[in-house]
Amino acid sequence: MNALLGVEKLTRRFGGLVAVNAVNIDLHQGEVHAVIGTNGAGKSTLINMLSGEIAASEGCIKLEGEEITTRAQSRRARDGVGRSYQRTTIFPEFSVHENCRLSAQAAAPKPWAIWEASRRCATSNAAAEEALAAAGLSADAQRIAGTLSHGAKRQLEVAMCLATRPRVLLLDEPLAGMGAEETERMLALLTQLKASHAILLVEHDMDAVFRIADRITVMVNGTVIATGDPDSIRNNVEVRTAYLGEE
Amino acid sequence: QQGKLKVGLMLPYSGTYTALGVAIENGFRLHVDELGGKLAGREIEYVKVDDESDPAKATDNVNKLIKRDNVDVIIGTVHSGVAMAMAKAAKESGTVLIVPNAGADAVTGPMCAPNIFRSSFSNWQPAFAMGEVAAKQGKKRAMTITWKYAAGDESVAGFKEGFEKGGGKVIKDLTVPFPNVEFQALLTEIAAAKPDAVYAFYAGGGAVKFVKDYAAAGLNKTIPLYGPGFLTDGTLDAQGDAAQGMLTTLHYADGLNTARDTSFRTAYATKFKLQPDVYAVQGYDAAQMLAIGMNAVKGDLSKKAEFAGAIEKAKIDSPRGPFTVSKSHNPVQDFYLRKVEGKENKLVNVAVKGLSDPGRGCKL
Amino acid sequence: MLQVQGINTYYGDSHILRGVDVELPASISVGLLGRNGMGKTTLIRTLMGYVRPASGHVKLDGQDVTGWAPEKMARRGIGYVPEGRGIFPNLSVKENLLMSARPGIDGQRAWTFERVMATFPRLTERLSHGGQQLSGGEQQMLSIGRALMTNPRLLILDEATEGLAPLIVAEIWRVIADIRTTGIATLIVDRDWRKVLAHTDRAVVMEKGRIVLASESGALAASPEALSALLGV
Amino acid sequence: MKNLLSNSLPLACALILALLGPMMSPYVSDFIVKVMILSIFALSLELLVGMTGLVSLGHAAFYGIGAYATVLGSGKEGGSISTLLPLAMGCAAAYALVVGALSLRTRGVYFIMVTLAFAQMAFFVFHDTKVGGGSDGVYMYIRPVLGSIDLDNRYAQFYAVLAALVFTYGLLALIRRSRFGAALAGIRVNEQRMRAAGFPVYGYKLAAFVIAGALAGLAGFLVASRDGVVNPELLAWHNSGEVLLMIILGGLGHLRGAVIGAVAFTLLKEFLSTQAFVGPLADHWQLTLGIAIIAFVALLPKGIIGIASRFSPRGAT
Amino acid sequence: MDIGTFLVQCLNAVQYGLLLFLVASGLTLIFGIMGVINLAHGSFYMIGAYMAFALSPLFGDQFIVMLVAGVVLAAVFGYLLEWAFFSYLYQRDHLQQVLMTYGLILVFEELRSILIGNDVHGVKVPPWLDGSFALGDLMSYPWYRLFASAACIVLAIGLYWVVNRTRLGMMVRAGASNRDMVRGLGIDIRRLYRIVFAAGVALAALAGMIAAPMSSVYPGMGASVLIICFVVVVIGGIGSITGALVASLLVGFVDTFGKVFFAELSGMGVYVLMAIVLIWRPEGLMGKR
Ligand SMILES: Nc1ncnc2c1ncn2[C@@H]1O[C@H](COP(=O)(O)OP(=O)(O)OP(=O)(O)O)[C@@H](O)[C@H]1O
Ligand SMILES: Nc1ncnc2c1ncn2[C@@H]1O[C@H](COP(=O)(O)OP(=O)(O)OP(=O)(O)O)[C@@H](O)[C@H]1O
Ligand SMILES: [Mg+2]
Ligand SMILES: [Mg+2]
Repeated sequence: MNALLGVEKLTRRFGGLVAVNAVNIDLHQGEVHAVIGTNGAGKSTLINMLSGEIAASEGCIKLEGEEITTRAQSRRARDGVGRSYQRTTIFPEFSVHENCRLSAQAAAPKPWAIWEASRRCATSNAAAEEALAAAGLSADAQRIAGTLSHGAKRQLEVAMCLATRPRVLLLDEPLAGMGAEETERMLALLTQLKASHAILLVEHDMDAVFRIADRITVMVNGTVIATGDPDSIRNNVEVRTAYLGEE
Repeated sequence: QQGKLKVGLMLPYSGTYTALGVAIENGFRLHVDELGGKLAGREIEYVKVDDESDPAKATDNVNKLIKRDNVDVIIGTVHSGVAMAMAKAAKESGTVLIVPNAGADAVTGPMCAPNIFRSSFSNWQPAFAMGEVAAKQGKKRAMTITWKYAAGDESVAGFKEGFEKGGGKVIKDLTVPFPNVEFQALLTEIAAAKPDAVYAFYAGGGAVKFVKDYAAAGLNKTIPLYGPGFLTDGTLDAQGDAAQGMLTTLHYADGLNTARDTSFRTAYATKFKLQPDVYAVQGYDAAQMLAIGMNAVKGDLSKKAEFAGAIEKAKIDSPRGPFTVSKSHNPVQDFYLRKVEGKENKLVNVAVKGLSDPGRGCKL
Repeated sequence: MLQVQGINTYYGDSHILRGVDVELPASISVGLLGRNGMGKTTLIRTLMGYVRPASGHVKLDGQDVTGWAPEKMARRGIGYVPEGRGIFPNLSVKENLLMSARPGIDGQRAWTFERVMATFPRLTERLSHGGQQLSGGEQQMLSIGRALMTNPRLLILDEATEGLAPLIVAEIWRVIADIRTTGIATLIVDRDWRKVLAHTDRAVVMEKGRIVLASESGALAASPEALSALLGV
Repeated sequence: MKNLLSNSLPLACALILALLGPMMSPYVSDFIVKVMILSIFALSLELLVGMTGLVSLGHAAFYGIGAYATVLGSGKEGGSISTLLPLAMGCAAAYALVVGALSLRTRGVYFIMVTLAFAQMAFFVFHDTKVGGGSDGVYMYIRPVLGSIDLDNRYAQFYAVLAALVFTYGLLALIRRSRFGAALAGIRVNEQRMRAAGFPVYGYKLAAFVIAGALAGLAGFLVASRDGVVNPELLAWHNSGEVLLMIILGGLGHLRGAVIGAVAFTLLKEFLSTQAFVGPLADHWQLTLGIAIIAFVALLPKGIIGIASRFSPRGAT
Repeated sequence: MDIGTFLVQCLNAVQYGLLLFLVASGLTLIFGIMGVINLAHGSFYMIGAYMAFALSPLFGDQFIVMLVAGVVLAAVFGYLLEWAFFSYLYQRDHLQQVLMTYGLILVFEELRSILIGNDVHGVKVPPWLDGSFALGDLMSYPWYRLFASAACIVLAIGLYWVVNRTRLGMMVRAGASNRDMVRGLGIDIRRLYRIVFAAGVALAALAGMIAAPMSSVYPGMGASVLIICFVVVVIGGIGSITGALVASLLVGFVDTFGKVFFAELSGMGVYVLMAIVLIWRPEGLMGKR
């Protein structure tokens, strides 16, 4: 099976610091690929490079075999690379529904058609509702996003990513801040989504990762120290000492 | 017969030129009061508008007077750009406009009109006089320095004309962006070029700073600084020692010692508890010109041609000395050479007698 | 030490806290549990003084401190690690820590810059980095370190382990345990209820702005029915 | 119902103005023309500040360029509206394109200052060189004409400006409710997320900037046609500042706020500096206007438009 | 231009740059660090200058004593001003500050006109600084200008130290990014800000007092320094004192040599500089983020 998103020797430096060091990763449809690693290992930086938020210092990113390393972030998003942020990045002044609708509208045709009302855009509304339902926020759709509780904002973060109908999902700690119930829902959602999406999951909740990841990559200080199926990672001595800690 | 005469005073009552606006108004009121508060039998009603010295708002402000208050006459203003907009509006509406200061050549040049007068000067005039004086003093090479704006350009051009006519040569024109007051760089240029004389055009705070900086740089000892009167008028108090001995030309001076001037000065000082200055004289003469025109038409301002004709023919008995107006309605007047002594611009002699602005571009 | 009595808090029109009573005795760890959006953070913000309750009282050492400004509360010995960290992005790591340093209410400086460094060695390598440039976890450490630098007698941790690697989380729980032994009271909100119950003396569960259960932590840990009913686990 | 009311209110105002037009004294109609032009100018800035979150302190440049283009383009024989209007808006838009393309790299206060810098450059071009008659400005010999519409006529002027205002307001209202406007609002609130969602943020901002520039050029065209003189002060930074003050005073984030702000600011100043209303205090209008503004800020956190929500039963938050 | 003149011009540039920094220093505190968009900065400068005018007859030769007295007065004034007009603005949209400070400008300007009048006034250079020293055969340089430069250097160092090296400075910067968090750490941000604001006002007034003997005092003098101060602070990078100093010097050079070489368009010089710097480095020369 061909990789939907492929990465070769991706590197990012911040001054002297090598935040991501020659990382190779392949994301396949039908698979949840978890990236775990110590704090500051470079996971978010990796997602930032994949989504185009920051430029790669070296290396190459391919979407369905086509090189997109220098493609603008917005363009990548329209090409199907969606992401969520580790730190909640919503539109606090807008309602929850509007948050998602706005995200969905990026893909709508003819953005300059100013005689069409934004509120009436049927496709975007549908996408927004679908995303909200998936993230379990339908009940809160009309609330102002800024007044949501922390956990609900995290849910919205994921919903906004889904609303853009991406093919590749880059999720940066989607479970952070969520309670037990919401965690369950999110895991169920990911399991359901993976059939049609390629998912990269950055997460520190190890129970969750080992439950749903099909493949795990472990990073430490910018470098990949191990890649493999959950079992092999769990038993990897290096990973245990560097990341999981002896329990 | 007719009702009150509505006089619109459009002058700066805020910002840098406030003091000038106040002096002009005082001068104007002084003469009106001397006439018993009436012109040609009509009582005066004043309407004041603060022009803020902002040309962008000039049309709106002058329209307040013309359209809202329906004034018969407008007196104003100090700032040339504002005066241009006023002249445009006055030309279109036909309202009588007397400019009591703004020196823009164009007001009595291309913008001239039968209903537009000036009681002050054109930028060209004092500058030209200074040019002649400098040439007569045997200076050969001069430099000019001014803010980069229309009034400065016009003044410098006038100086050049007078100076080069007398055989001198302006070797370089220096400019500072308006209203920047950092002059050191250009003073250094002057010191390096060593001209025989420097002609400077500044007013208000800029004039104070320039004259002080010029002295502080030690240049006043070696290179005489000339300028139109505005360089030292109303600023001597602030300039202090730095200005001592400077020569300037203007249509007014301290120590004229004519009966006309003395009585004006006493009256002004008693009434306003202030010493009059050239701006007060210009305001005063604006009132004189208006009175002459009004008397000629017996208070009926609709007789535009007669009104203008009377002023054109009149000899105006100004504290500065008598003057007439040219075809383009600018004063034809003596220019005095003055020297700073203490806190006064003392009369030295008459630099140019009966100097008339060429009124270039005026089709009257 | 700190008592909350009959607090009602509103955000605009929405009634968030509905008559909450909580007692936080000195040197005792209290765990605050509840699902998302039940009002845990609001309770903390109310007792810190960020939000003024519509009615009810907050008492510190018996004194009524309702409506006191947060800085006054902090100076009376309450350390706060907020949800979402609140790092100062324009200050370096070192400055973030130094600016908050103050002796405790007893005049002691048990927590010093060195001790924080020893606790979070990762920060040592990042001292001159701006707060903005840290990874999420690094920010979390910094936030805890910063609160400790104020030498509090009550430390409030609102989701302090969010985004931290398991190793660090373990470390933080160790630090919390440590703090507990030094007699600092703690109020802990965390999604890992097991850890919370293991590291606290008492537990309080909130639901829809009310305290629905308050008991010994051990007892609650031992009653799975209560847990699943209240927390959905 | 409420929606309908709020939508038809501006239209009703325009209609009333149109009906009253012929009955007004020259001064009143002149004053209203001035306020309407300022409203157009303010609305064009509202598109940037209120709708897109781009605070520009150089907006007067486009206004001034529009005005200069009108005067310089009309020549001695005068010109037609059909050429001068597109010329004015085009010149303003072209400069906005350049300025926007460069300055949109920066954000926040830096953006404020870069726009200021470009405006000052334009200012100095007109102030210090001869292209536009230098610091005293240039005047127009004959006002623009189109068929029987002669802007020299005060009624023609009045209705032309009213039409331009309605056009501007309508256009911006359309933009606001459209997807384009929603995107601008999103950019104002959270640019990062907009980019992540797939919006080419830079392009959107640039488009807004150019549209705002063109509309300011429209206001400039009108002011030049009305005054018949232009001078560099039209481009000066305090002019940019004043229009910014208007929209803040009126209340950011509402089209109505921009218009209300322009009206309120001009009226207030007119009122406080007119002897007939305030007597000798008129000499100190700066003082009274200053105090009034301070009072507004202290009492109306959301601008004048906020008064409505303040007195509505559950508005306060 | 020969080498001698060139060196003198460089001296002019540095000297002017330092003067600019002096005037902009207060703004660096209030705007750069506290983040308050303060259009009234020019008014504070003007108030200082007029204070020098009003106080100098009282203090006679005691110039330094006068400066100290003036600074204290200005600080008290700033403290009260913050309390009355700014304390409730921090939570609001930044643009509200624009409106408020604009109102203040109008009020100060008119009060000045009512209280002191509209004439241009000179302020005497203190006798022990009066006079010049020769510079080349024609030029001389006033001692007072050197004094002003020295004062500015001292100020720059002092300010840098306080803002970047002291806890006070850290707290202030922290407050600019997250007020609530600072409060939660036990710091009374309201008092702190009041003090810093007062310090900013005092600095502006100090600049005005030092500048007064050179520039004299006149209506509208505040407005003319306002923009250039913002330019300096922004080119330097908001919140950076070193940046502001470097920017001042840069502006000094551009202005000085602009006048000499591009007289026609020298007004644009600083703005071209600002545009280039910000397009090249969107966060200013030494700005973070
Ligand atoms: N803009 C930046 N400038 C300088 N250094 C940076 C920047 N962004 C991140 N870093 C550094 O790069 C390293 C990797 O950061 P990153 O955010 O990718 O970590 P992470 O793996 O996501 O960690 P966490 O699990 O804590 O979120 C960190 O050490 C961080 O300090
Ligand atoms: N500023 C606000 N305005 C209005 N409602 C708010 C505001 N902040 C929070 N709320 C609401 O108050 C309720 C309690 O929120 P709070 O943040 O206290 O929950 P929490 O228990 O801390 O949840 P979480 O575990 O997700 O952090 C939620 O329903 C939330 O939506
Ligand atoms: Mg991360
Ligand atoms: Mg919470």
